Order: sequence, then C-alpha cells, then structure tokens
Amino acid sequence: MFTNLPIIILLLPLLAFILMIFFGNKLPRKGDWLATGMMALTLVLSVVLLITKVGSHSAEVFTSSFDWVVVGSKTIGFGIMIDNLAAIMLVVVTLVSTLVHLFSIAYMKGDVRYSRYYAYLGLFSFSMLGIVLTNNILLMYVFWELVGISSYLLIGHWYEKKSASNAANKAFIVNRVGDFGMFIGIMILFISFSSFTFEAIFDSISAGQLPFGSEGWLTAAGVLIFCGAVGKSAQFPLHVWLPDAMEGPTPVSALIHAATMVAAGVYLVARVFPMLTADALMVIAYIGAITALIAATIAITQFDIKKVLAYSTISQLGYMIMALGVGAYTAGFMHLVTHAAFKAGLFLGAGSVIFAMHASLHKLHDHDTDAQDIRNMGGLKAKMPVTYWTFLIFTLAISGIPLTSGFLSKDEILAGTLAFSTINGHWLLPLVAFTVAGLTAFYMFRLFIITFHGKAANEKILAGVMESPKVMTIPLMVLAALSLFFFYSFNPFGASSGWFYSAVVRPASMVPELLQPAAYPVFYEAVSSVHTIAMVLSIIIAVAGVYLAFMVYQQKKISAEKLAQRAGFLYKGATNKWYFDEMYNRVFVNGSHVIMKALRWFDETIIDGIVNGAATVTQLFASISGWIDTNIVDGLVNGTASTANRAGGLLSHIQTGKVQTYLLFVLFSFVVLFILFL
Amino acid sequence: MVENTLHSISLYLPEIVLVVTLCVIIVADLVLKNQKHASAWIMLGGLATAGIFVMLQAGTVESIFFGMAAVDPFATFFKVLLIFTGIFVVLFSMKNRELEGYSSRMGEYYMLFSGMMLGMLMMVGATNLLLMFLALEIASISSYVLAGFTKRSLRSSEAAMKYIIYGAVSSGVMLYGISLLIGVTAATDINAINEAIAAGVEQTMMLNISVLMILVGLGFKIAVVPFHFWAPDVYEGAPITIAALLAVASKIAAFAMLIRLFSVSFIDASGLSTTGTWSSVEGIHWGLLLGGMAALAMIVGNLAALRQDNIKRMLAYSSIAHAGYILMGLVIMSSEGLTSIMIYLFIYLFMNLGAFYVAMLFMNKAGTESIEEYKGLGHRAPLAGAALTIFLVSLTGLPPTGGFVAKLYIFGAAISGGWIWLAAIAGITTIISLFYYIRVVRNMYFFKPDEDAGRIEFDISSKVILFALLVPVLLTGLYFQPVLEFARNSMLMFGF
Amino acid sequence: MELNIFGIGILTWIVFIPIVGMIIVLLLPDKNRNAIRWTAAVATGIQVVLAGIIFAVFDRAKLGINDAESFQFMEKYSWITVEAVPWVGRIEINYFLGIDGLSVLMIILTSLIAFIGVISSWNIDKMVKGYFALYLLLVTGMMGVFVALDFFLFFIFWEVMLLPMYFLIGLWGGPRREYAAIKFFIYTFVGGILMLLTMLALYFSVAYTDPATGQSVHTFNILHMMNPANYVDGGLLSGVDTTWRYVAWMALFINFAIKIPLFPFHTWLPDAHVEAPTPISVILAGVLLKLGTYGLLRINFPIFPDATVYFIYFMAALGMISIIYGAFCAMAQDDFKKLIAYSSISHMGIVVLGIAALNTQGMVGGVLQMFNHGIITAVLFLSVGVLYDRTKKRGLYDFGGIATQMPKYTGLAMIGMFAALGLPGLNGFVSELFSFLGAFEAYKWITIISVTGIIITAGYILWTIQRVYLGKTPEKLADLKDLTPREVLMFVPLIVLIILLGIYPAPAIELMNSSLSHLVEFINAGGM
Amino acid sequence: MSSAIFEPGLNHFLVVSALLFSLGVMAVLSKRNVIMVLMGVELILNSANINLIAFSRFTELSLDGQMIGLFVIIIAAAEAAVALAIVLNVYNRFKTINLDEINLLKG
Amino acid sequence: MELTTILFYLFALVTLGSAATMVFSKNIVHSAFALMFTLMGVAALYVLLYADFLAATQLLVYVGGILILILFGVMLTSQGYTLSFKTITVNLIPASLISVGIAALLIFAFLTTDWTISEVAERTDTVYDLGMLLMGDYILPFIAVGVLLLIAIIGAILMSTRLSAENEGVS
Repeated sequence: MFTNLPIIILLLPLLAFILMIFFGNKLPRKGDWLATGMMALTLVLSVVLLITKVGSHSAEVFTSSFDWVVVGSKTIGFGIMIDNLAAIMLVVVTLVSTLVHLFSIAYMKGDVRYSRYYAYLGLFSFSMLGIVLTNNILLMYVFWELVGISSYLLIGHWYEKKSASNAANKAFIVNRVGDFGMFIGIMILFISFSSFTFEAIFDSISAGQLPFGSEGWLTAAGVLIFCGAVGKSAQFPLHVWLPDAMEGPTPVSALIHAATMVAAGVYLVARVFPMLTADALMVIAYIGAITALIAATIAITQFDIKKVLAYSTISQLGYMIMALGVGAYTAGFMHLVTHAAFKAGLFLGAGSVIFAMHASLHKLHDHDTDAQDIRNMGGLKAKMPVTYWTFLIFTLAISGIPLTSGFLSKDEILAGTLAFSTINGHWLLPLVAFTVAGLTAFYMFRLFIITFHGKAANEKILAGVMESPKVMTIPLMVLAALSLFFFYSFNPFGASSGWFYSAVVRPASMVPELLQPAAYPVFYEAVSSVHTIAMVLSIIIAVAGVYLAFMVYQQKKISAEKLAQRAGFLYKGATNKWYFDEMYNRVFVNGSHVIMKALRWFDETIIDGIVNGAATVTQLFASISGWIDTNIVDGLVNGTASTANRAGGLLSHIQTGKVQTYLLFVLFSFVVLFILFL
Repeated sequence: MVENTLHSISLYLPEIVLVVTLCVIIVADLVLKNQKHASAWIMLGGLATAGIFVMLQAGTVESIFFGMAAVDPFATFFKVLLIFTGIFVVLFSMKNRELEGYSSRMGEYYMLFSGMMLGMLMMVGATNLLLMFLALEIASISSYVLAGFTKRSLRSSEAAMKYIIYGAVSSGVMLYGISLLIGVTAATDINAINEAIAAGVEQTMMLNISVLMILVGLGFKIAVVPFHFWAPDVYEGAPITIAALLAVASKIAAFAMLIRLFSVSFIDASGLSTTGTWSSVEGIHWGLLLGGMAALAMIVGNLAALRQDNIKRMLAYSSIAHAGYILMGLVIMSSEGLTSIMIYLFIYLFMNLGAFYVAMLFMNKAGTESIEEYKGLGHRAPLAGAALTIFLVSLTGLPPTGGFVAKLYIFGAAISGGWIWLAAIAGITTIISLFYYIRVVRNMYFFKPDEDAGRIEFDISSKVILFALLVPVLLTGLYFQPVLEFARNSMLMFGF
Repeated sequence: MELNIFGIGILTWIVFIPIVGMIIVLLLPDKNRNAIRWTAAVATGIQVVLAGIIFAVFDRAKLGINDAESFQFMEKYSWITVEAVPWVGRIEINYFLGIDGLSVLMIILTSLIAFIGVISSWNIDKMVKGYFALYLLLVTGMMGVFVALDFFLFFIFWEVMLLPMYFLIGLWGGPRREYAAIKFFIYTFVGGILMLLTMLALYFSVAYTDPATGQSVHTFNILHMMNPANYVDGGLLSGVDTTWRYVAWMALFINFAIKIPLFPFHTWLPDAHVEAPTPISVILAGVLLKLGTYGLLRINFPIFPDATVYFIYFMAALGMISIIYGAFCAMAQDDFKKLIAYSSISHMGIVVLGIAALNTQGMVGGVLQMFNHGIITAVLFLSVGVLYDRTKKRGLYDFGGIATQMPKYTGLAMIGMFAALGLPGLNGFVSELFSFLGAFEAYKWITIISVTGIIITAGYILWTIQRVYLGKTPEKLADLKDLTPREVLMFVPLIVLIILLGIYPAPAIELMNSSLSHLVEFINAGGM
Repeated sequence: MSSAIFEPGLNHFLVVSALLFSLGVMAVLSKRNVIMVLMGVELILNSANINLIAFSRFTELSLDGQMIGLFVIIIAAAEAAVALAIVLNVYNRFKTINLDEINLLKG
Repeated sequence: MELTTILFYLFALVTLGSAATMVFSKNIVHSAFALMFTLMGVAALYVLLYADFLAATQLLVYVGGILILILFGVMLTSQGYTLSFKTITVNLIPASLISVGIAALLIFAFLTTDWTISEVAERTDTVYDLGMLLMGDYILPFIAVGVLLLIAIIGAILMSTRLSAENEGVS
C-alpha cells in the first residue's frame, strides 16, 4: 500500500509527460483529456492514500528504498517516505494540478503548443510529487531542480515574447543561486554522515555527530539548505524572480507559482526541521518576516492583477517560513495547505478575468490595452458572477476573516509568533506579522474592489466581458469550497482541535540540547495562553484593513493618491519593488558582464598573447640579435662602413654570403675556445 | 710483409672495387659515348659489389695495412650506410633534370662520385692520422668539384668556390692540429696515440689545442656550429643530388671518423666503467666542448631554418641542427650514446634523402625550390606530397616514424648520461623545428593549386625509389629492433 | 580475462579496425564517395559492437591500476627486446594492452563518439577519401592511448593523433583553420616533448628483475614504473619526493593539462573548436580532451604518488580556476562554437577538481564526468553543426526562434544543453555531484567557489538557449528544415545515454568503482 | 748559456711555424682576391709541414713526420690545382675573383 | 755562433719576411714572387732539419708546380676589364686581431710546453728510408694519394674546360 501506491502516484504524471511529448499532437483534442484524466486518477489515488494514512491515526513513517549506486564503499539509496506531511502534501499537489489541468482546457485552447503545455504540466507534477515523496535530500535536490526546469519551461511557454524568456531565465538562475547553497549544505551533510536520507542524517545528528565536528557547521548546513527554500519559495533576497514569472500562462502561475512549487521551500524546511539549530531557525524566522513585510508593501502599489497576487504569494510564503522559524510548525504547514487552495483559486480567478478581458479585447481588436491591468477593469461583478463570488471567498480567506481556512492558519501563526516573542523577546516578529496581516487585508480588497466593483474603466470592454466556461468555473468553485474552515477543523476559531493538528505534529529536534531553541519546552503553553489575544487582534486588524480598503477604493473617502503622497519615498520605493531588480542588475548582471568581458579580454589578449608572444619574443630576440649583427658584428667586420642599410634578418645576418666572414667567425670561435682551454 | 699487404688487400676489397669502378667509368666514358646512363649503371654495379664485399666483412675485426686502417663492425656499419646513400644518390642523379644539360660530362660526374665514395669509405676505416687526413681530402676534393658540377650555373660555381676555400682553410687548420698531436704523442696511429696519452703526457695544453684544431676540420665536415657557415650556401648552390650527398654521406663519414678518433684516442682506457660510460683523458674536456657545440648547432640550425625559403637551404640548416642532435650522442661518452648515434644516422639517411628526393622531384616537375611556391603541390602530387610530409614529420621526430625512434634514443642517451640541460635544449629546439617543417606541409596542403596547374605524375621508377625511402622511415618507427641490434653489435669493436 | 577473436585479442581488434578501414578507404577510388563513407561507418560500427562486448563481459570486481594480473583482455607481446649487455641490462618495449575500470568507459565513449562522428561527417564533400582516412587514423590513435599499458606504445598512439588532427582542422576547417591547426599542433607538440623527456627519464630509472632469468630489465611498462621497488639506485627519478620527481610530474602534468585543457594552457581549444569541422569538434571535445585527464590518472597519479600529493592542492586550484574562468569566458562569447569550447574548459575543470580530491567519490565523479562531458559536448557540437550546415553561421546573434522552426532539433539540443548545465535527471548532474562531493571532502573553500560555476553555467546556457532557440523567428531563418533521419540517428544514442545515465548511473559507476577505489588507496598509501 | 737560447731548437722552428701560420691566416682573412687566399692556405699548409718535420727531427717521431710532410705536399698540390680550376670557372661566370663580390648565396 | 744557427735565422728571416711581403704587398704578382721565396725558405729550413728529400720535393712541387699554377691563375684572372694586379684588403682589423691572437697564443703555448726532446743523429740516407716506408707501412696512403691525384686531375679538367658547343647553349 505505502510502497506501490506512492510509486504509481509518482509515475503516472511522468507517463503522462512521456505520452504527451511523443504522441500529444497525434491524439484527438491534442490529448488534453489524457493528461487531465491521468492527473485526476492520481488525485483519486492520493486521496485514498491520505485517507488511509491519516485515518490510521499513527505517526508511523513508511519508507522503502533501493540502492541507486555504489561509490567506493558508500551506498547511495533512493527511496520514498510516506508520513502524514507527505500524504497531505500529495493531495494538495494533485488536487491543484488536476484543477489546473481542467481549467487550462479552456484557458489554453488554441495555443500553438497545447500538447507541449500539458506535457510540461505532467513533468512538473511528477517532479513536485517527487519532492513530496522522497526520503532523501539528494533526490529531493534532483526533483527540486526538475521542478525548476519545468517551471522554466512553463514560464517560457510563450517564448516568442522576449519578456517571457527573460523571466524564465531569471527564475531559473535566481533559483540556482539558492540551490547553490542547498547543494553545499547537502555536501556538508553527506561528507559528515555518509548518507543522504533524512532518517540517517537525523539519526547521526541525534547520536551526537556534528559536521566537521563543529556546531557552527551544523547551523551552516541548516542555513545553506534553507537557501534552497529561499530560492524556490521566493524569500528575501531571492524573491525577485517570482513576480516576473507571471509571464507564464495564468494556470501555471496558479499551480506552480502560487500553490505548489513555491511552497516546496516550506516543505523542505519542514522536512529538515529536526536538524535545524536555534540559530538557523532564527535566521529562517527573520528571513520569513522580512519577506512577508517587503512583499506586502510592494503588493499595495501594483496594478497588474497577477503581480499583486505574486507579491501576496511571496508575502504569505514569508509567513509560512516565519512560522516554521519560530517553531509554529503545524501552523506554518497548515498555512501552506490552506494557502494552496485559496491562492490557486485567486490565480485561477484572475485567469478567468484575464481570459474574459482578452476575449473582449480580442473582439474589439484592441491589442494595446493590457488585459491584466486592474485599472482597465472594474465593474466585472455583474458580468462574471461565479468568478466574483468565488474570488470574494478567496479574498476573505487570504485576509484572514473568520470562517475561512485562511483565518484558521493565519491565526495560529500569529499566535505562534506572539508566543515566541513572549518567551524570548523577539517582538519584531509579531509586530511584522500583525502589520502584514493588516496590509494583506488592505491590498487584497484593493484588488478585489478595483477589479469587480466600481465603475468600468472602459464600458466597451466591459460590454464584451462574459463569464468563463464551465471547465474554468468548476475548479473555482471547488477551490472556494476548500477555502472554508470546515475542511480543516470543525471549530471555526481554532484549528488546534482539528484533524490537521493531530495529523501533523512538530517533530522532535535532533540537534544537541544546547543548540535547540530555548523556547521549545514552553512553546505550546505560551501559544495557548496568547491564542485568544492573537485571535482578537488578528480579526481587528484584518477588518481594519478591509475597512480601509473600502474607504479608499469603494467609498473613495480617502484619496489613494494623497495617501501615496503622504507615504512619499516609502510609496516610491514600494512601487519600484524596493529597487531589488535594479540593484541585482547593477551588481550581479552587470558585474558578471564586466567580469566576463574582462576575462575574455584577458584570455584573448594575455593568455593567448603569451602563446603568440612566444613567436613575438622570438622575433624580438631575432631583431635584437639582428641589431647586434648589423651594428656590432658587421661594424667590426667592415671597420668603419656604415651598416644601417642592412636591416632585418635573424641569424641569416651572419650568413652574409662572404666566405671570408665565415672564416672570420670560425677562426674567431677558434681563438675564443683556445683562450677558454688555456 | 708482402703477405700482410696481400691479406690487407683482401680486406680492402670494397675500396678497391670503387677504384676499379672509377677506372671503368673512365674507360666507358671514352667507349660508350652515347649511352645516357651507362656510367650510372656502372657506378651502381660498383656500389652494389662494394656493398656485397662490405657485408662479407661483417664480424671481422682486423687491423690492416700495418695499422693504417681497420676492418671492424663499426666500420662495416658506416660503410653500409654510405653505400646505401651512394646507391640512392646515383638513382637520384639518374632522375635529376638539373644534370641533364651536362650529359656529356656525366662520366666525370660519376668518376668524382666514386672518388668521393672511396674517400668516405676510407675515412670510416682509417686508424692512422695520415690516412684519415688523406681520406678526408679525397672525399673533400671530389665534393668540391661536384658541388660546382653544374658549372654554367652561377650559384653552383660560387658554391664550389666557397666550399673549396672554406674546406682548404679548415683542413689546413686541422692539419696543423694533427701535426701538433703527432708532435706531442710521437705517434700517428690512433691506438698508439691513446697509449702515449695514457702513459702520461704532460703537455695537456698542447693536446687541447690540437683537439681544438682537429675539431675545426671535422666540424667543417659535419657542419656543426660554429663551423657550419658553408653548408647553407653550398647546399643551395650545389646540384640537389650533391647537396643530398653532402648532407647525408659526408656527415656519416665524418661522424664515423670523429667517433673513432675521439673515442679511441682521447678516452681513458682504464676509466671504462661497468655502466658503459667512459671518461675522457684527464685534462681534455672534449665532452663539454662537443656538448656546447651540439647545443649551439641545435639552436642556430633550427632558428636559422625558420627564415629560409629555399628548400635546400632549409634542409641545410635542418641538417646542421641534426648534426647537433647527433653530436649529443657522442658527448655522453657511453656506448649508449654511440649506439644512439648509429641509429640516428641510419634513420637520418632515409628521411633526409627522402626529403631531398621529393624536393628534387618537385624541382623537376614544378621547377621550384622555393617553399613559398610549394603551395598546392600536395594536391597536385598526392603521393609525393604525402611522402614529403612523412619525411618532414620524421625529421621533426614524431611517431610513428623513424625520426621519432632516432630522437628517442638520442634523448634517452642524454638523459641517462645525466646531460639534462642538453636534453632540454634538444627538446626545446625540436619544438622550434616543428615550425619550419610544418610550414612546408602547410604550403603543400593548405592552399588550392592554381586552376590551370594540372596533376603532377611520376613514372614508376620514381615511385619505386620513393617507396624504397619511405618504407624504412615508417618501418623503423614501429619496429626498430634490427637496427638497434645492428648498431649495438657494431659497437663491439671498441671492446665494450 | 582474455577474449580472442580469430586468435587476436579484442583490444587489438578494437584499436586496429579503423586502420583496416583506412587501408580500404585508401584503396577505394576517389569517386566512390559512398563506399568510402560506408567503410568508415562499418569500421567504427564494428568498434561500437566490440565496445559493447567489452562492456558486457568486463569483470567489474577486478582492480587493475598497478596490478598486472587484474587487467582485463590483456595482450602482451614482446615488441622490441635487446638482449642483455653488461652495463645496461635488457631493454624491453612491449606491445602491452589491457584495460581496467579506468579505461573501459573511455573505450566505450571513444567508439561511440567515433561512430557518431562518421555519421555526422556524411555531408563532407571535400576530399572525402583523405578525410576519412585521416579520421580513421585518428580514431586508432585515441583508442590506442586508452588501452596501452606500455609507455612507449602510449606515446606513439598519443602522437599519432597529432598529424591527422592537424590536417583535419587545417584542411576541412573554417576560415582561420590554418592558425587553429598550427596552434593545436604546436601546443600538443610541446606537451609531447615534455612527455617524451619524462618518459625517457622514467625508463632509465626503472628496471625490474625478470623473474625467469634474473636479469635486470629496463622497461617502458607503466605498471612496473608504479612499483617503487623497480627503481634503480641512483636513477634520476628514484626515491621519494625528490626535486626531479617533482619536475617530472610537472612536465607530465603540463602535457596533460594542455590536452585537458586546463587554465592557462587552454587557448588552443577555442580556436581549434571554432575552426574544426563539426565531426572533428565532436571528436576533439568528446574524446581528445579526456586523454588529458586519463593520462593524469593512468600515469601521473600512480607513478608519482608522492609528487601528486605534493602538488594536489595546486591542481585542485587550477581545476577551480578553469571552472570559473571557463564559465565566464563562455558567457562572453558571441560565437556558438567558442561558447561550447569554453564550456568544455569549465567542465573539464570539474573533472580535474574531482580527481584532485584523491578520494573515491571524487575520482568516480571525475571519470564519470569525463564520459558524460564527452557525450554532452558531442551533442552540443552536433547541434551547432546542424545549424551551421543549414545557415553557414555560428554567431549566437545570427539565430533566434529556432524552436518554432525546428522543434525536434530544439528538443534534442535542449536536452544536451540542460545536461551541460547539470540538470538532475541528466547525466551531467551525477558526475558533477560526485566530483564536487569528493572535492568538498578534501577542499572546502575551493569547492565552494567552484560550485558557483554552476550558477554561471546556468547563466550562459540559458542565455544561449534564449538567443538561439527562443524568441521570434527572423525572416531569414523562416525556411529552416528540421532534422533529417540521419541527423536524428546521430543524436539519439547520445540523448538516450544522457537520460539513462542521468537516472541510473550505476552501470557506468560499477565499471570503475573498484579500480578507482584501488587507485585512491594506492596513491594515499604513497604508491606502496 | 745565452747561446743555448739562440741555438735553433724545436721551439725555434715551432715559433717560425706559428708565425707562418698566422701570416697565412692573415692572408686568408684579409685578401679580396681568391688567389691570394689560396696562397694563404699554402702558407698554412707549409707551417704545418714545418711542425711535422721539426718533430721528426727533435722527437721520437723519426721519419713518420717527414713521410706525412711528403704526403701533405702532394695533397697541397692536388688541392691547389682543383682550387685554381674552380677559381677559373668562377672567373668565367662572374668576371671577377673578388670574394666579397661573389655572394649570390646568402641569408 | 755556429753556422747552423746563423743559417736558421737567415732562412727564418727569409721565410717570414717574404711571407709578410706576400701578405702585405699590394701587387699580386709581387705577392706571388714573395711566396716563391717563402717556399724556398721553408725548403731551406727542411734542410736544416735533415729532411733533404723533402726539401727537394718542396722545391720541385711547390716552386716548380704550385707556384707556376698560381701565377697562371693570376694571369688568367687578371685580364679583361679588371686589368689590375692590385689586391685590396678587407676585414683588416678583425683579421689582424685574429692572426696576431693566434700567433701569440700559439707561441705562448709552444714556449710554455715542456717538449720531450730526443734528438736524432744526422741522417744521411733519408731517401732510402722514405722509399722503404712508402713501400711498406705507407703503401696504402701511397696508393691512395695516387687516386687523389687522379681525382684532382679529373676535377681540374672538368672545372677548367669549356663545355662542348652544342651543350653550351642549353642553359
């Protein structure tokens, strides 16, 4: 059950990928039914697996592996591992994937590379499931990169656009930077513990082994592995790729850049959680906080519907990371799950809007208006009821309004950070967390209101807008349902009593006692003691944010422009995404350009020059000896005669053609040798 | 005394055959006026007969004519090489267009040729300073005239004149050196000289001076720096067949003489060690002297060759450089070194003659000696082009050609003898040599021939000669054991 | 283990089959081009089959390296023997072939790449006969180096490659072919001279005692050179950690570094690659470069373990510089071929770093990287070749939007690109992983700096993909045709290997694991 | 005593020979005319002969020295004959026998 | 002073003096005649060294043969437009440096060398002894030198005669 089923789940999307890449174009309807069907089958199997696993109410971990390769005396095995975490994640991935497959049937209709698109979706699903299922950090790295490449391929799906291929490159390269750290972390672990499996690594650590015998290296290993998560989950300072990744088709954004792949970083941190030291966790928590704050501020200022969602994704991922950092493990992971549902919903909803806008613009033969700019929308509520209502649910969920799933998870996170700060005084974390909660509610409703309410920016466009077809709205409805509280906990105000909390428990830390966070022993008590305060605070702040958005954008009581002016450089900074792109361009892109140009010059001029220089130097010697010949030797020979006209020539200069000169040399050498011999 | 003389004559048959050949050619020249190649065939017959007699002497170790000359495997080895060279050069001469304008004089050509062969054969066997000098002069005087054989050509005349002046002065100096050596040791036989020196000669300065002066003469013959100046001019001016003869046969004979003279006269017979190295007579530093000359020859020869456009001139400088490599084997003062010299010369014979031969074919057909004008010849004459490439590659010393084996042994001997710096110079100059050898190859292949320039065809006999040169070059590159053993056995005459 | 076919050992067959082919090619009339091509294809095809047989029956457990008994398919015939003379001892050169875990992969690689090279040479029209004759000679040289266990033989095969390569670049190459050819020639020749001198020094320092006769025998046998007991007293290279041994190591190292090519001996490579015709670039990058690292492993390491340990840090540092430097230079190129050439420098740097780790992971990674890089660059050069055949252009900015025009081709080429970038699931990743793992154990910081190379690599590869394959198709490229079946045929085996070895490298690794483990032990024990 | 120094001994002859040799060298090196150069060569050969015969008189060499001297004279004659023939030929071609004007071959 | 001593100095003076005249004379004919006196002086020195046969040979071969040859050479090559017997000196400085150097070095070497002198008694019948040697120990060089002369004659003829008319035009 736990050996074969996961493997089938893993391999089905791969099979879909292979079939689609080779035969996609030859199948009827270009094979979309095949891909979607196989994905749906995977979903069913995953659900079966989840129910069996969680239903068994045991924390048991199933692993099975085989020997991949033997190097020297070390055996490297690959295998799968099923625990509750993985089982839940499986369903999340397959569910969103299936819905996205379904959604795409309409959204991508008529695309030139339709079957290729489905193939890549299959490849992505396979890789993502690989990340979820693996028992082994190396294999995780493998799939990690594979999701990277499928993300690359999908972002660059419309590669004719320069911006799309740029975004694809950026995504991959920025991720590589993170992976670089992760790779080094993996190397540290393998060199120290001779194994890649989580189990073996944790066992070694708990047995008191430290990498290179140093606690610092253990922290370093943790932080380096976390670098992978920083890249993939778009955490500060590597968050810059995600907004650009919106160049991909919107369903892709929903699947990869909102629900699953970007959450893989969180999953990774959750996976390696037992080996993280207190210092590493602190780093993680602060990185998460910074990310959450930065992204939220930027989100306020954006007008591209997908960009707003992208920054909100970054911000929410920051939340999750922060939660893990402070030790609110379950809350962080739960937020991952809930966020997957409502953020995928938001993106698909946005996709639905964009699809409609496109259709309308297409009818108007308008190719200049940006279909994704919310300033071109407005008043869509009437035209697209299903999209509107589902979108509202998603917005409420992300804003953390009670009765939604988002409230449940976010509330726990806030409680966790607050509890954390009460124990060791890192008050910055809850401060950021609550600020971001308010900001989230504000900018999400800003988006929602501008898009759906109010006056249409252009009546003509609005007139052409129609509700999306069923294949698109059904996924929205499913996701909307999943964004409500009861799927996670029957108590709408506390998740801790739900099945989720019992299924996912924070694993025990394996690091030496001294390195464990001081907060752990008393953490849960602290959480329960601050829980109510946190909940109240969070509701107040969320509602305040929503209210403010209403004031500004619905009622127009407060002028958005004035607010922006008041904020001054803060606004300017946020609009320009805090200049991260510019800075990276200056430093890294230009820097590497300078280096590469310099090295190229160096290579072609110096290194090659030295080689060619061997000839030059020979020539130099030649001319020097030629000069000596002409001016000294010949001068000697000819007494007084000027020899300036005898230019050029090497040793051939001695070869004057005059036999007496030759004899002179011979006898001269003879005399010299003679003297030497005396 | 008479018996001794008669016995000696029976061991001197190869040389006598050559004298007879000379005489027969004189007669034939008078009788057979209209036979184009009559003299050549007689010469070939003579050389072949001489060769047979040389072979028959294999293994004999005897001193003949009252110690004047020796018949031993060492001499046999070199005589074989010389006769090979002679035969090839006769064949070249029959093919050479250059000589065709002088058909009425071909009799004289072959007379002098056999005279030169005789001189060289005598050089190889001579063990007496007088006979050495005499043999050297016989070879030299014939070659002076041969270098100027194409006398209508200004260049050829000039070459002959330069050659004889240079040669006369050099042999004069050498003679002076010989006179001093004889004076110091009161002996003319090289073994007696060695005995005298071994018995203790106090006048080491005099000995050194005489060695130096003798080296001037032999250095001239070998064309080694700083006594090489004549070589490029003479090779360029002389008919190509004679240039080939000078570059190969002359050098072989002179090396044989040099080796015999030095390694018999100036080594400390009591200092022979079991490791096969010897030491020179106390006070005479000829090892270092020759080492310096070898290094200079390698450097100067290879560097100067870089600038040459005339292929004969280029080959002249290359032969100077090769003289340097060969000399390295002597410097080491071990039987290893001598063996390697012999192997080198054996292979050098084929590859250098080959290069000269193809140059001659190209001159016959394309009428040029200029490397610049070799452009596209590789396409026009694929076989000859490929052959020249192989010869040049072999001269560079790349496997799987004989040249590689030759270099391998010389370098190996140098390293085993501890002359690392010399080996290093040899290595570096080998790299330099690549530039000018490969330039020829490049010109032949990397340029398209002119549209109207047709394919160059050669007759069967030309091809046969070409293959006769090519096969040993390639064969020795892969399987050189027979040569090695031949050379090694030929060393036995020195008793070590 | 022995395997004879018609009484002749399989290694002799695999080495000399191309020579047979060459002779047939030379005998065929000029006009009959297809017969010439087919002869070459058959000759190299037989090699592939033989390599397959070797792969199948190769005993994975035998050690090789310094132990004559455990070499496989050994053939040893006396070639040149000069009987004992009192002061030198016997002289011996053997025709001595054999393979162990170190060479077996290289043989497979060589035969495969040679075969694919022939297929991609199909459209060479100029002087077909000469081309294939030289090509087959080159193949023999390469194959010979990988199987020779006698230094003399090794050297001969090594140098035999020079001239064909010179002509193949110089006659069939691009506009600056002459410069490139001579540069290649001279570089390699310099190395060859260094190797020759070292070889001779070794020869005179090594003499083993023939158990049968009790004679002392000077030999070129590489295995005997590895045994410290065989060094004669007072030989130039006798002893441990002597200056001369360091000098000898250095001389050999420079020779091999030129072939690899390692910074700063690399500048021949970009020129040679750019000017060489596609199949020759494939051979050059696919096999020839491996000769350098193979030489290090076969000769430098086991013969001079002391000097190896002494210089190893230096070597690792050079590997690191090559990785970073090559990657940056690759990024700076506008010429597709030059870019790949520099990427080769970078990737071969990984090999050097891996083997410099002197532990099993590193070695395995390094050797596997040799194999993988051979396959990957072959694909890359074939990709350039396909475009060059159609457009006669190589500039990166001359292309764009190829993906739309030639989807099949783009798919295959991109797999090669991704493999070069070290994408997991493709073979490049596996070998890089082990190389770095090994290196990290030995040198933390050097490895960390080297790993940044993978970021730069990703940068230039993706940038290249973007410039060449993505974007809108310009007008001038609108009528490009996708791959012909022949072209697909030359890609497919390589792509299949890229993916197979990426997923399951064990068949390749198990071939060499025991040999390389033994080599590591051997070196770390100081060659005892 | 003083007369012993002036008594012509081996050294006296050798000194004469050395001077003759250097005069020959001087002629060879400094004369433009080929025939003068050849005369210089004759001086060198004669100086060597003086050596040989002096050694034959004053050392154990006995008659061998004279013998070699005899051969040298013959060789010198042969060489001179050939040399002059070559010079005549050169004169016919170049219409000059000044050595520094005959240098087609160089470089 | 003994007669031989006086004679030695006289002959040495004649030899060296006329040699110097030969070298430094501006007129080639003068040089040739100076050479004659040198050669005769050398012959006289031979007599002092008890080498009467050689002295005779020297006179016959050198003075009677080589010198005449040289004079012919002078005459044949000094005609035509370069009707001048003047000889011009080149390389004067280096040449004199080298010759002086050689002379100095040689003399220094000779004088510092400790020769082992074993003076022989005055010989009367060197001709007979030489003859015996020629037919005995020196038989091979004797024959060889004959061949040498043959070759020289062939060479000299080849070099000095014109090619036949029909071939002359070929070049």
